[in-house]
Amino acid sequence: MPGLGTSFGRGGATTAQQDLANSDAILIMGSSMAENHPVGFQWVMEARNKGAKIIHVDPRFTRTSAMADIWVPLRAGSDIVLLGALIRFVLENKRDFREYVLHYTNAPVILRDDFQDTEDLEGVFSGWNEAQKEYDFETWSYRGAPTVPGAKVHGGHAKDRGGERSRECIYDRDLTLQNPRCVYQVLKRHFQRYTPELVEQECGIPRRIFEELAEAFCSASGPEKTAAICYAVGWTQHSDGVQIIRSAAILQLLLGNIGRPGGGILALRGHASIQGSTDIPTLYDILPGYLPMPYFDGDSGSLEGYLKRHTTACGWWSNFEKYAVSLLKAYYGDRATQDNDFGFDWLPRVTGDHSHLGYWLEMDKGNVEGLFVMGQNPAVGAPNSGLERKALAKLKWLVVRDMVETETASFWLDSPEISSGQLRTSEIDTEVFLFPAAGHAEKNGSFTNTQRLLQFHEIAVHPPGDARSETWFMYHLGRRLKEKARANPSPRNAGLNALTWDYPVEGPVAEPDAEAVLKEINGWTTADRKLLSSYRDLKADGSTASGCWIYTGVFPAPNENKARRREPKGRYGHGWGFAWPSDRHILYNRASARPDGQPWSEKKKLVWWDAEKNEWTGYDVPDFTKNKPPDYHPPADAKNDDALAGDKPFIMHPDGFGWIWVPSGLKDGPLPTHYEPLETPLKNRLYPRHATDPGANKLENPENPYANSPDPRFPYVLTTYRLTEHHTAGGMSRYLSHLAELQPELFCEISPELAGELDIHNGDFVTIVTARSSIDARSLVTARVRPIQVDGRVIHQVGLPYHWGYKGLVKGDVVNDLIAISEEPNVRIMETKALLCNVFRRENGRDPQKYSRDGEREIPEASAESEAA
Amino acid sequence: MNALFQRWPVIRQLLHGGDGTGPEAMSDATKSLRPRNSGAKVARSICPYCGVGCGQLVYHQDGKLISIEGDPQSPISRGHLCPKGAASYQLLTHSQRATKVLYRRPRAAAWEEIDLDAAMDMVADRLWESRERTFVEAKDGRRVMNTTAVAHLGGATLDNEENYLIKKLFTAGLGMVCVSNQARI
Amino acid sequence: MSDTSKSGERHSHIDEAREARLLEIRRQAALARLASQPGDGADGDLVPHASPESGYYGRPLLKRPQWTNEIPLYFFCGGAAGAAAVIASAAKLAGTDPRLIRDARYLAAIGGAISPALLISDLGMPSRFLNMFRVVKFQSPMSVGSWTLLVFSGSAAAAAFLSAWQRQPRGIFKILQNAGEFISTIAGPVVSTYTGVLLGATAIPVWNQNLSVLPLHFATSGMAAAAALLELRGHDSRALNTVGIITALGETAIGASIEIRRSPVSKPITSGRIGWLARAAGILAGPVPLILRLLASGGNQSRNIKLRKIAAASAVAGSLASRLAWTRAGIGSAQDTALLLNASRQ
Amino acid sequence: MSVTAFLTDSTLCIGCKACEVACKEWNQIPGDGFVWSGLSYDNTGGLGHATWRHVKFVENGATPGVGGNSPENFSWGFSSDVCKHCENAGCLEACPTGAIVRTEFGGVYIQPDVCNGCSYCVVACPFGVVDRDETDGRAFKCTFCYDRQKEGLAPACATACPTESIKFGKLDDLREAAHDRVEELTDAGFRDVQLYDPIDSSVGGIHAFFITRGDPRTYNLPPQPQVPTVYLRKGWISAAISSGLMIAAALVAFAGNRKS
Repeated sequence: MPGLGTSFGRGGATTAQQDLANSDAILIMGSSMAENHPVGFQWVMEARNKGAKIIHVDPRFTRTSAMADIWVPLRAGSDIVLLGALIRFVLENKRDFREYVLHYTNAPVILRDDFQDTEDLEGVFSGWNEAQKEYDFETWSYRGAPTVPGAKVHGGHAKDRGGERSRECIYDRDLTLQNPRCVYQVLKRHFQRYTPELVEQECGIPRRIFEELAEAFCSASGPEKTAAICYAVGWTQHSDGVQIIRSAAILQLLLGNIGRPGGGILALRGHASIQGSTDIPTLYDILPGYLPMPYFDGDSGSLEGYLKRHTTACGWWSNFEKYAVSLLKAYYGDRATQDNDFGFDWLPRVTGDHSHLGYWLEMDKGNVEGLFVMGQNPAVGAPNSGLERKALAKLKWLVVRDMVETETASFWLDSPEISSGQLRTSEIDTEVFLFPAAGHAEKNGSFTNTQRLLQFHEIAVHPPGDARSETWFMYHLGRRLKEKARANPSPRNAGLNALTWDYPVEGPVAEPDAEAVLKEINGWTTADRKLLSSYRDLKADGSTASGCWIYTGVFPAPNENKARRREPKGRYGHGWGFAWPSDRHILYNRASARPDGQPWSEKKKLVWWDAEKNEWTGYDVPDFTKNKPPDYHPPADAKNDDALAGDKPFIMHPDGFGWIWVPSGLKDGPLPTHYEPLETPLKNRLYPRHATDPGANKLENPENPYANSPDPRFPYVLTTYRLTEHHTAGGMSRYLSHLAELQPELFCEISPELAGELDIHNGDFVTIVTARSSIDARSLVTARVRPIQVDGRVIHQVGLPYHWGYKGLVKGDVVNDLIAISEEPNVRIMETKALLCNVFRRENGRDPQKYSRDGEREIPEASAESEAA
Repeated sequence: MNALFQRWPVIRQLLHGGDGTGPEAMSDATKSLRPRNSGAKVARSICPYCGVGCGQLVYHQDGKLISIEGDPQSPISRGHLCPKGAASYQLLTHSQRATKVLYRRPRAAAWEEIDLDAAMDMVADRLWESRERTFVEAKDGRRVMNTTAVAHLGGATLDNEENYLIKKLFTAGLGMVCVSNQARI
Repeated sequence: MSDTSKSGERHSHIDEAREARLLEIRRQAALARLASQPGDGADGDLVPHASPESGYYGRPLLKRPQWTNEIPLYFFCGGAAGAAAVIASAAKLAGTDPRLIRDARYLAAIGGAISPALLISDLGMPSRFLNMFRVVKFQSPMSVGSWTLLVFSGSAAAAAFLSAWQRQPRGIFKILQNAGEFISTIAGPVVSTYTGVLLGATAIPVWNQNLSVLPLHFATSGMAAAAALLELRGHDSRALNTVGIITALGETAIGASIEIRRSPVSKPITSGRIGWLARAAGILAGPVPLILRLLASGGNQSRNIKLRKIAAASAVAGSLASRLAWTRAGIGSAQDTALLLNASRQ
Repeated sequence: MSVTAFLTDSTLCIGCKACEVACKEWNQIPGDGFVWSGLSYDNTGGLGHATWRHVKFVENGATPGVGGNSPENFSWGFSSDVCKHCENAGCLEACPTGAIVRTEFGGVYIQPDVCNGCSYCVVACPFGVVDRDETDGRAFKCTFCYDRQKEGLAPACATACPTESIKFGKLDDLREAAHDRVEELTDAGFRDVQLYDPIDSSVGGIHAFFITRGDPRTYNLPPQPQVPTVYLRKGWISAAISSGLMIAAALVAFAGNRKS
């Protein structure tokens, strides 16, 4: 979560869904919240009924727009232009929450003189290495902050992305904000060209509407008011997704909307435990609690180097060692000792891009032997899924665990590649296992929801037949492997032999006790297994173990599983589940009080300093050291949290500030910059020489080709999205009659104008073609999709929901076949929200003979038409 | 006999009046009608679909699911569910659910059912062999200790405990670094 | 909220040029037959419009009658049977040919026996036909009809059976026979006419608009059919011929009135295939037999008999066809959403 | 037992169809077929034997800067339809078997163990709600979750509705609430808001009323629904006269033709 992580310190939504009810304005952008999070949307409706302005920015008029006061259609992929212009609007019109900005953000901090902006270097910041395609970000540091040469940003999800080259706790500030090198001035200059005119030209948003939007949002911010921003994958699935979120973070910091009731940035997750699966990651680049994985290069040769590199001098991450060692103790138990660096050397090193997209291309080259797929369906849900399916055929063996026979499990039997003859069942050597999985009511366990809330779900009935939980599968697989390792104590098996795997099992199928696992995650003292109630109790000497330090406190006593609590109390329902960290629902809530500790306003009070009790108190658990007074000033030699003054709410950051400027930790710049999508119909009028995000990886190859920008063969902008009635790749919806009947067929939304040009009637079968592939869909011709007028041209946009596949009660072509495998620099996510396509009307209904993706025959004439438009 | 006679609504009409639209026309089944989940056991659960995290009440009796509805106590969902959440009962009970381990041999054109334990042994063997074959302990003198030839995908739909065991066994135990899921930003 | 409306005014003239252009393209699309016909679902251009005039994409507001052809057939049988009972008793009073009386009773009895069979076979759950007698509901024509039919079938059967069993029944049998004859004569007309109310007292416009005509129509065509069937059975009686003439006159009048009082509501019975079926039925039941019977008053007996037989056949066909037409008309009528939404306005 | 009702407030409906699904899940209704209609996002078409709650989608042009919640423009309307549980219910009166009854909560309930599928209720409903399942044979419609109400539970649809656009409660309270809500919205500038509750028609008001934006007819809600019983009197009089005429005609015919 680098977008939120670098800006505020933690990679999680800063607020809670219920808190939206306290907002005076809500900007929903990069999300159709009413459609994809309907129950969460009830809080937006509540705010609306209280008079809050609801603003929805989306290329299409969706069910969310239908509930909004203002709908702002924009060209897909132009988000940073709009957000940058909002930032400029705030700065030019002095609408920023000055006292908040001065004390709680790094806006006054002075930057180095040798830093150069994208405005100076035509689209890149200083430090760009064209040959290596990466930044040396030394010049991004604060002035006077010593730096450690030679280190390297790895990007990714880790707490700091390997970025501590500078010591951000050392800085000079100019509280007048006049110094031309202070962040505030640099920011102002960086966005000077992001004018309403530019918005009109690039986003296609008329000036009046932009001004109304800006006015509505800014006038709902300040001491008496707060505004919130909600986003989802409509922002993240861009080649500059992290920077879009950064823009929102900057805007919210300038307006003083972070850490305050009704403010914040709410990242809306699409799965029950998306947040959980990054907190306790099944990701390659981090360990639980956002601790970075050891890297082959850099300083991960030894525990010492690893700790030295990631431990900050001040701020919360100065406790890094405690969390790292406690994790190793949780993993390797008694065999992890001071002498063997707590088994650090047993951990594998990251030697490259092992993300889904990265290793899948290796798989395509035949470099992967075996694959486990659990509760995911890449044959439908992953970009360029045609390539993904073909890569599956190169495996020696494949294990799929799901509640149904997914497209992934049966790629060898009835995938489009089989019917088209690109693959032959009789030639696919892959051994495939399909294990039936248990459903949520058939096992104990906890989900972490979109607002970092751990909620336990109890078993109601046993799963049918041989269906089992992943807990069961992993435990019993591990048992077998540990037996093999015991028989063969070679160095490579040392870690496996040391691995603690003694979970109690119960019942006829020997189901491991999920709560026992949660206790290990929570952590205990290694001596007497006493459960810990706070990560403050974690030690670096091996006397404590904790599987995920941010979750410590969820299971403080043998019979006290807080994720299982069901007694909500107070404004945020404390007593229902457990919000990490330490049951704090609104993060950085120290910022809801003035520097002197008193609320900004009675209306917006949340957490404040109680002078009598000498502690922070309020409606939420203070996200701050409880007894650190507001006027505390650290002595010169202070370390870690004590080095942060009493008015520094962003305690994870070494300087305690909210980061308008990110000195380290991002691979593509300290400030967001508008880059075009990897496929775009327009030139980048701001930075012609660096049109797209310099750090983005196109992974271009014959199997994963791109259109030119612009490309007469692919004149229209394609954007993909979800429907309320279905769930992602469909494994949990297309097999259910009650859901399948509600959206039984793949359709594509096009405007009446485009339909007119292409002579397409509502309901016609159309073929959508991209540089990768082509699919068929029914056309839904609707005025909810509008051509965008940018740069004096009309840009047509085409919308496609992506839920269908070749299994289930309702079938349809796989939309993700159209998407390119590409990687955003920081988190390696693909770009699904803005690419180029062409559309044709099927003459006689569905035609099995697809348009070839490079079929020159029909494509040019179609583009001729669109030029005429 | 008389009782039987009494149960004929026409007689009730004659005796007690009524135009045939009220209680006199109700059958015994109607009179004794009760909600399906009446008196059933209930488990506190959480919706498995999106990230909102709605509370669910899962009603069950004698090891059978009876119904699933929203948990009115939840401070997030206040008892409401969206269409997907509302379909949770069908999600768990629909006929297309996989309940047996299916195995496809190399080049085979069809699934075959196999025994769960046997399947577990087979998977353990495959995993072990692939790891043995492809494990790298060191590269130019520096520690590597990983295999990039066995990969994992998935997790955002799983429980925290499950993700923990996956990362612990696969990465910390076996040295698998290719571990990934849906989650990104 | 006030500022929203203010901003609304601001919107009203935002980039008019583009708005105008979009509207123009939509207008063009409309002209180019891509215009959305309400209810044409997935083959218009735009998603079709829902409007107060067309309703929700012109989707049916009412559910179409789900009756199968057994129902019109039952209307015919029941109607003829009921009328036959009347004819039988009238004939008995007039002391005419006992064979005619007996056949009329048989006709009533047979009709009274077939009718329930037809009704039951139309039920979604025939096994539950007895539930028809769970309650008595005077507000439900279907309930009243079921009970009446029960009474009629029973009495008609008794009357016919006894008249067949004993030439000159005595004692208890005599009483039973008279009772049966009397009851069936009273219930008969109800059976013939209530079906008009059954159709009329529904939400289907074309039916409830013709509420007062339907019972009369079903009465006349029932009489016509009964008389005609007896004639075809070989009874060449002046009385039956007179009935034929009277009913033919009636049917002609009714048919004419429907043709004259055309209205949007009666469209389903006056236009389209059903319209023609109804028209044909009217002609077969009215003018045709009327003319034939008048022609049959000439000298040549055998020719007259032949003509009257043809007239009879025509009347039967007409009676059957009109029942079919009326039930079918209900289907079209239920689909006419625009009419229901707007007609009911006035 | 107090009389209960639905208030479906379309101005709060987000068109998510949770009501449709929750209803089907609770009442264990089979699927309604997989047909894509092309009518906006509505693929279940309307109420029927297998759809007891149904969300209608009405599209209008969308204008930049104006969301569906603005008084100026109502761009995408959603309205969840359901059996109206009429005060004077056509189906209830028409049912010959007494399968349809008025419950103690004022709802109209089809007893599945009694209905014999005569389908007379189908043509008796002025809202086109009741529908006979041709495979099963019986007629079905919303039960108002009679089973749930018996234990004080709210109907499944109202329980699920994420935005509480479907309200369930005492008839009188809700009717009042409905009028207040319409007033509130009108004051807020939403001049096109209307309450659909044909209380002055022969139906005599309904137990499931609707707040819509724009003309309710757009959502197939008839302005003047008639309960068919209003036709009975006229009908029976005509039937009596016709019967008399039959007898008269017969007597005349035979009286004029005595012969032995």
